[in-house]
Amino acid sequence: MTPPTGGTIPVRILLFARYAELLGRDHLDVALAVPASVADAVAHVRALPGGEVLPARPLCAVNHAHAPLEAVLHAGDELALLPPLAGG
Amino acid sequence: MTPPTGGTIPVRILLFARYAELLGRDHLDVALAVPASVADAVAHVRALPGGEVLPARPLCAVNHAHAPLEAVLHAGDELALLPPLAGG
Amino acid sequence: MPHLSHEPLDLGQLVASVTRADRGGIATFLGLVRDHHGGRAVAALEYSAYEPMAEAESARIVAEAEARWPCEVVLVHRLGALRIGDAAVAVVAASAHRDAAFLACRYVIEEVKARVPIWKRETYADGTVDWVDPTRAVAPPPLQGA
Amino acid sequence: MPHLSHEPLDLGQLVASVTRADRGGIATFLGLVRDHHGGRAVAALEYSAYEPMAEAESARIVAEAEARWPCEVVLVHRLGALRIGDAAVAVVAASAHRDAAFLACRYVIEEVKARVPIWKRETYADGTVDWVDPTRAVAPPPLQGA
Repeated sequence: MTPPTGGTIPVRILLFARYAELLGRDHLDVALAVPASVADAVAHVRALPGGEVLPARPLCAVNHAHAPLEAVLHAGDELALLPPLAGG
Repeated sequence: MTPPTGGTIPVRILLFARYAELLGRDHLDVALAVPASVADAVAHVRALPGGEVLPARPLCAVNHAHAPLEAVLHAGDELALLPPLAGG
Repeated sequence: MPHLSHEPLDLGQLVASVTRADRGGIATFLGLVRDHHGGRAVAALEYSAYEPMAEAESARIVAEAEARWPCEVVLVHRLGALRIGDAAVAVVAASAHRDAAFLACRYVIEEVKARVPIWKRETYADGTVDWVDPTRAVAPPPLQGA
Repeated sequence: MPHLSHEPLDLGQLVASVTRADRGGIATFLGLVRDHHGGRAVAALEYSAYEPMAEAESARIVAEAEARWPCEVVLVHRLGALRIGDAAVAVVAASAHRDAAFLACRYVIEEVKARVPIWKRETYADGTVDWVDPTRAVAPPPLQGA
């Protein structure tokens, strides 16, 4: 894939439950260099102060649907990092 | 098995649902020559006027439990001839 | 609890009767009276039973399920005249484990249909009456507009 | 019908919502709040969700079940503070065929547990608080009287 030249995209990252507690926040708005994958966004969060407590491969969702770490992010996407599910 | 000499046992035979309707009665008290099996009792009922409408091998119960045609009957047993079940 | 009832079945009450703080899963099955059978419109129907055996056989089925899976089971079959949509049978299985609850619930309803001496007499919209026989092939419903 | 509720779940009402004269079987599953978890006595607990995704994922699961089996499914998960014994989730599957009802009901609860973003925060009798993580091995309960 040809790396794009210079652009970034805005992505909102949501944190829930234990992850929100660990990082002391429930969301952050980031600008990611394109092309940006879910894994890139996770790496961004883990590089923040305290972010290393997140697992390297958390369960993730993009725009309200489960997404693999390899999924490509687009401008305006809502990425959610989901702690282990406990419904039911 | 050595056939017994002469004795009979009293058995009550219950008829339900379609069988009761076909024979116009819901029970009959019979005396069966020993040894008597469930099959013997069924044959007895089928030999009555109108009894031939019963199947040769109906579902049967003795004393409130399912019983095979080969089961041996004892004095005072309650034998039920059960039309196809339709509960549930 | 008796396994036969001449009164309408109350699922909520049956569920409450097996709810306990250490039971995380409750599986239930309700068998309802349908408005058609073998392509004929059902107007009325009545369940009857060989009652002492139906009670005894139901108790045996429940005991079998409770021996096979860690659970408590409630089973009630309704008798008498029922209306379309009424619950004819209710099975409730409560367990610490949902797998046990589902398996026990399914086991009980299958065994009830195969073993409990209950009969159903249907009156059809055309005035005919028949004893339901699940062992007979059922005629397909008439084609719509044919 | 929304798939998330902050009010107590009413199984009877959910069952009534899918009862139709051509549906002979209704299978249900209730997940109840238990009083123990991992050997610890639970005093209070609260469910939270990523609500828009939980609604969307629940709707997808219901649609999958209804596409796979001829049935209508209702799924509701409760959120907020619950008490011991409260129903946390209710699944109701109605069908002309009990096999379809059972299979759809089971499918839905398994998929809910695996896919719907809901979390449970438990407060234990000793005052500690924890997020429930079903992927962690649970410590065995302490031996009685040991």
